[in-house]
Amino acid sequence: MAHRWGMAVDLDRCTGCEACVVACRAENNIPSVGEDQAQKGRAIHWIRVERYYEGEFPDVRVKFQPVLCQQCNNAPCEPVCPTYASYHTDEGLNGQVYNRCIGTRYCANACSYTVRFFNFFNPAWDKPLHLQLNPDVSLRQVGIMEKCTFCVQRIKSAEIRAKEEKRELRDGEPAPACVQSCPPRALVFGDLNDPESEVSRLARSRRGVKLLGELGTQPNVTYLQRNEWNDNNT
Amino acid sequence: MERRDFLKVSVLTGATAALSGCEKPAHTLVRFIPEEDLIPSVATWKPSVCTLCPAGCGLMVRVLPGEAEVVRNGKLGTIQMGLAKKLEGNPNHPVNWGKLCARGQAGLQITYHPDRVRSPLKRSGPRGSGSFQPVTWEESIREVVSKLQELQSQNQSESLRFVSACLRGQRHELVRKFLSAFGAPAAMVFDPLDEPVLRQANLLSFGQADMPSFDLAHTGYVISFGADFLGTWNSPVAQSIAYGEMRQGRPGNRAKFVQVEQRMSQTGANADEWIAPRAGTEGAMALGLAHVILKEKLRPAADNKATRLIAGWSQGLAEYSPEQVERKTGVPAQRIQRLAHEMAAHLPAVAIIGGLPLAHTNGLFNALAVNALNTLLGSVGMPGGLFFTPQPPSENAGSWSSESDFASVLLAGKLDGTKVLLLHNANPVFATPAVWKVRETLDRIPFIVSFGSFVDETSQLADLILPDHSPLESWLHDVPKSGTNQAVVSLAAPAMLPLHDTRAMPDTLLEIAHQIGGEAAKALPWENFQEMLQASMAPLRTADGINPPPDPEKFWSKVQEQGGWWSDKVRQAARSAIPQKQLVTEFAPPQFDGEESSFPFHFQPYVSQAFLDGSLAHLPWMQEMPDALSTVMWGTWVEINPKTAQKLAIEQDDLVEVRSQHGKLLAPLLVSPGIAFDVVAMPMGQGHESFGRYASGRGANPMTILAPMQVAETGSLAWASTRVQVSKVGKAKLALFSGGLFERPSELQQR
Amino acid sequence: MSRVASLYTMCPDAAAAERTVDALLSAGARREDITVISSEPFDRYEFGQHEKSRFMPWLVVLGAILGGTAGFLLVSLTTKSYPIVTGGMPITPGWITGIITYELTMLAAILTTLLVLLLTAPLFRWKQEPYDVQVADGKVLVGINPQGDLPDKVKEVLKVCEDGAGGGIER
Amino acid sequence: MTTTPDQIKHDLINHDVINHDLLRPVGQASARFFLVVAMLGLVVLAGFSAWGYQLYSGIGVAGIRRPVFWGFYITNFVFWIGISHAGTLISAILRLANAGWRRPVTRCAEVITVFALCIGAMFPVIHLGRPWVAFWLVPYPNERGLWPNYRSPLVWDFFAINTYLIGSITFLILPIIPDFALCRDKFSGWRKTFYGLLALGWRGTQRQWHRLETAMHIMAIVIIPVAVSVHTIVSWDFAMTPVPMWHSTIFAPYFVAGAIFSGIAALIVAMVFLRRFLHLEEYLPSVCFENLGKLLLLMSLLWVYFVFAERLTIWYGNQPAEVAVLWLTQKGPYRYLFWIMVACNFGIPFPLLAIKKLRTITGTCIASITVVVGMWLERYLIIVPSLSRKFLPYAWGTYRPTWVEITITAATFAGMALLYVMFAKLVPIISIWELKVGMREASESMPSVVAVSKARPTVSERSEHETVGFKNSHRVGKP
Repeated sequence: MAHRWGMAVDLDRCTGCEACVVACRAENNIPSVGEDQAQKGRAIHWIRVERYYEGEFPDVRVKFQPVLCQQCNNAPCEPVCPTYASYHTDEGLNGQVYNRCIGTRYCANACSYTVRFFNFFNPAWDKPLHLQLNPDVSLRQVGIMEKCTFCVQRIKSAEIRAKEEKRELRDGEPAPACVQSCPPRALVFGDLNDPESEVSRLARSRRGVKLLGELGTQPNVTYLQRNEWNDNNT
Repeated sequence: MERRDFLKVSVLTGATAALSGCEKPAHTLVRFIPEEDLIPSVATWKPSVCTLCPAGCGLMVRVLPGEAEVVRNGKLGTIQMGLAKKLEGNPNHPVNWGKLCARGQAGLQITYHPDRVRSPLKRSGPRGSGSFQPVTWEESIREVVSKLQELQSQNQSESLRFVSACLRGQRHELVRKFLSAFGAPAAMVFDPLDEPVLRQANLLSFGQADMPSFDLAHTGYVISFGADFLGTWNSPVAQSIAYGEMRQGRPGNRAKFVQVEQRMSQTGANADEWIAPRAGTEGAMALGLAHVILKEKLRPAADNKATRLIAGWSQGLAEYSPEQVERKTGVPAQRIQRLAHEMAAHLPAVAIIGGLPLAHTNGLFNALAVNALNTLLGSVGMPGGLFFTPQPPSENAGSWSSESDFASVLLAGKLDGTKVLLLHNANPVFATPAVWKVRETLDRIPFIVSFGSFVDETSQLADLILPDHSPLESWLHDVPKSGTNQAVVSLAAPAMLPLHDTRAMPDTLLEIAHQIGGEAAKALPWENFQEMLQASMAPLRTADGINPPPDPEKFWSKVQEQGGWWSDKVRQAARSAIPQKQLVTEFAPPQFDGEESSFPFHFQPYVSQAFLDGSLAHLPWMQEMPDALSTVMWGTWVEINPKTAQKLAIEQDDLVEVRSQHGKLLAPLLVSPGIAFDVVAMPMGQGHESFGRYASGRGANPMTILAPMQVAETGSLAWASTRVQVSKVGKAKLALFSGGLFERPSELQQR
Repeated sequence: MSRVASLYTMCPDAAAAERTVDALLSAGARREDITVISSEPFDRYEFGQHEKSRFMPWLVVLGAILGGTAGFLLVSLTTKSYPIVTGGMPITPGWITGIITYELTMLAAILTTLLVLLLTAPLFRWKQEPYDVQVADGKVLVGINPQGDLPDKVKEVLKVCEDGAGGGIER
Repeated sequence: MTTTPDQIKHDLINHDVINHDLLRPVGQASARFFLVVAMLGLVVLAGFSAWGYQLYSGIGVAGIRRPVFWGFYITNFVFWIGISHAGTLISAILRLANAGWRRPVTRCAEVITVFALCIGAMFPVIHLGRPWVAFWLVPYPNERGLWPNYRSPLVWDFFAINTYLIGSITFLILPIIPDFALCRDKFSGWRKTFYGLLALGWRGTQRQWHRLETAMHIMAIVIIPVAVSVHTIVSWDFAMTPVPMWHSTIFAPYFVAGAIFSGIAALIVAMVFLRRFLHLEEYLPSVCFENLGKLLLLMSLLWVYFVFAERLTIWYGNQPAEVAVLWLTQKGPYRYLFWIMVACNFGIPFPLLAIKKLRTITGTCIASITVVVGMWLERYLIIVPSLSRKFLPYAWGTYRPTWVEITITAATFAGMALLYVMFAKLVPIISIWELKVGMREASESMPSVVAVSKARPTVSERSEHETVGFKNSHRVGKP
């Protein structure tokens, strides 16, 4: 049975520690754009931890919300691409084929979550920082749109390993870098087609909601809302 | 089989593809990745240890073959070697169980940093000019040795000084042995991340001069006084893992978390209830809670070392009735009542203190008060409470006490006689108040040797730089002091060959010792650090009580495989029986430098999520990581409440001058809802003069304007007790990653 | 005396041309042999009415239909001949096929119009007799291509219309 | 036939005058002309160098950023495509409606279309991240094993715009052929051969005339739906995406109306300049401006209607994301631009065009200029605010154009003017033969004894032709 990769994000566990953000940079050769470009809003973070304040001092609270590509089943970014650079993979991911991309940036406009990032210039790494680059992930040159891939290269290698060992993939075996690193285990990754997998279980949770679900994009990422503490919940 | 070979090939091609591309990615073969065509490479994973903060997490390093330009016996060339590609947590390590924080993962960039010191350097210009010329290891070591022998010949051994961040494990042993054998005073610790006040308090309260650990996973109620325990404090990864369990790990049982601080930290942002008392009154608030619990007999009255330290405890803390506490702290009496009841109703409950509350003049009292509260809650050494990490048999307990605090030595003027200063992994010039005049003091020292990998503000003053390997290139040994309830010894072999002409600091020290000869050579018989480590692990072979004990070679390789040794059975930490001076403390209002009239704001520097005390500001990943709350990248900022900003008629992106009695700094203004009206907060870490291309000349350093206030009893820097004034001087531009502050903005906020 | 290539006369205006043509016809000239050249269209005059094309629109419609079909095939067939992984997403839904088909229909219509005009006008025939630059001044040229010998009557007619001005017998 | 001679005389004079007046600009070039060309040329050159700089150093030198990935370039794209609706559409409608006053107008209009379209079509390429692979949009068998994604509105654009371009070029060229022939006959030397070639061997036989007119008729019918479809599809570039205030059904008609609106405005401006600098006062009579002015007024009202309908719906629907954008444009940082736009598209033009006394040539000209500005702002305000306020507030952003974008934008306006001036030098900007037809028909339709008396005898002579009867009634019935 084909996989359908999905993620569950437990907002009650997320502490806003940004471990996922750096894990993603390290895994996916995301270039650092520098201060000037960052000021222009051209920094690239495939996953970001959104921070929303609630209330005013002294009664302030904050909501942290990690946002990455939601890998929509009904993705607005896919149909608008004139060259099939953004396309739907058989495992339900919103794939992005970098060298099909001609840089219309249409997909980025269409994306309701603003999780697509554009290479405004050719990325450069001051030697020897380039030695860190991950050979599994291709570099993106100027004019190319890039985005979270659910670390498709990690999924792939897990699948190959499983095939060599002549077994099925274990639940949670392929884990994107962000999920692997997340200290409070706020991020859970797995196969939504397997009803027993942890991610399916969480996706069914009562706390589960889809980000901007009302838009009908049918994301494969489920957000578990934060609980409020009340005296008698023990 | 064929498949494997195929994969291996693809690794190499893949690697070279990426490498050749580094300069001009336009010319790289950008692989089509319809993921069906994707061929991942096969990596080897090697254990290592994270050395960036005192937590001491275990690492797994992803190593892939690649071509690197390296220097081998003086010649530059390209070789195929294993290259570290990514750092992840060691899944079996009892501190971080496979998880890793943002900073730990960025540690990878230290190894590949373009501005690393690539070979020994000798100062060629005047001090501080930063002009050095490369020299060979032989001559540089010979120079150090001659200098040291000179000292010995003039019996001035005690005028050799060694300053470093908190060292642990065999590195610490090595330094200690070296210094004592040489006849020099014990090493001085300079480590802004260290909490000497808390360790002192714990020594007094619990006879344990260590950082505490917390069993958050099983607790029912957490109240934290200023401790950023999910971000940067103590053992953040371990605490975050536990936090996740505390929130959602136990179906139907979600503990409450209350944070008490003046400026909302990343940790406070996760609290169910956030309370901002007056600065420096946290201890009073803790005792207020204790008062209620005692008065209403919500818990059996406790009477032990910890409580006896608090004046009036046995009388039920008459001084700390909610009303009196309200007057002291500004926290409503009913609220204190309520919290006390909640706490007692949701045991096990635990109180944590760290960071700013300890950095007031009454910091020790605050710590002792919280310790007492913990005792009253019965959380000490109990599941869901506070405990101390057991130490492995190989370690001599309380090794901290053998060091002296750099600050106290400095302020006591004991540094003046120093002839030779060895500098390792510490940057006091950067992270101390300007009024301490550390730069000037060091300038007076005739000969300074730095083991630094980067020419930072302090290494700039060095006459000789003997660059250390990067952690990934070195033998590592560490003994976590907190974050786990198992005795742990982390140990790792180098994950990759050195890129540059550098040497591990322990090996250099051994080399020096051997060349000096005499006592030093006798005290340090080992050929190299690896031998020393192997020897040090021997006692652990039998520690597990397995008999017959495993064969030494097997044990040694097993330890290396799993990244260290840890006893699977949970132990209680052994209390060290250190005689304590009797002291009884009561609440004394915190002292502040500067008149409230002219300096209306409390200045609260805080440990930055990205750079800690500034030791990571040179990593581009950290610079470009948006700070969780401010979402600022590549910069520093001054945080202030919107209402206060209105009063001062300043707004976001104004360049403001923050002035204390001891200096001023300029930084862009950030308006943040999560901060008290009378507080101005600022992250540490930026404002480096010299720390590689990514950090130098960027932002401002809050430490420079701090007043030389000291914490009572301990003498360490009270870095939260400076008052400042704020005024607009111009315009600036913050690189923010976020747009809106609020999820459902009202019409007004959209403008 | 070379043989007569074409005979024509310049008439001052359409009316005169009309009269000349009528005269020629009555003189027994064949309508197909008569050419009337003017610097503007005289669609209200009787001469040249037989040149009106009834078939042109139908050719265009035909072209449009062909174009539409081509468009439809372009979308529906070629996408199938380039099977792209789309994870089960439709490659070309009907609505979209409609859009492309529509555009190509229109394009074909335009091109056919152009083509038909160029071929049937006919254009691209340089050096054609008879012609006279006076046409540019608004005169109307009435000429005749003699098939074999012309009845003298015809020549007479042209002569009559000459009234001295211009006139090009035998060139 | 006593009347014949003066009839002839009048005819000749008429022709000479027209030919002379309208061929004059084609004939010689003054120093002022070269000066203008040089200045415009410089701006265009600057634009091209700016583009070169962008190609060399990357699209990043433009001001676009996350989340506002489309800025000036797409604004210009939509704007120029809109302008291009001036000609073809208007002249086609007028041709079908057989409005007499169209004759001097049509060519000016059609030229605008062709050039505006060329300029507009450049922008999708300019704004690409990797323009050098722009050809991947073309469906042709290729080694990439890829095919354009027909679901993408950009591919629809590709088809629509090319169709429209080919269509409008044809529509422009066909009626020029006879005028080329005229030039061929009127000029000498290299010009003669030059225009001779362009004339494609046009002689003016009755067959050619009839075929040409039929062809023009068909083109007029075909081009209208094409024009409509083009701006509809351009609007769908936006309406197809779930972006606040883009995802709207009103967009297609809204854009088409706006396009015609800006098109007419551009046309009026162009005509005013032609009239002024080529001294075509009597050939571009005020009636043209009068009538175009009325059209402009109509479109202005239509525009207000659309804007109101759109905004009211958003405001009433009150969905957070959409209202965020609404207030951003009306109360937020974009409010100035918004109200300037309203003033330019309605506030100023409405009185100028509604009040008869003000609907002079100057009046319509001023109104048109403001409209052109206003419509550019409209495109900008449709694109940028929506993108800067998408659904997740954390990802909100801003947009500031850089000098590169500004230069290129300026260059396109200069380029438009340049091409127009050059064209007016090479081709009679007013369709001479159509004008003649118009005048003749006018003179004929006057109760002129001459015409009638001239025709009568020939008719009476040959009553055997039944065509005559037809023709007869046709002509005599007119007065």
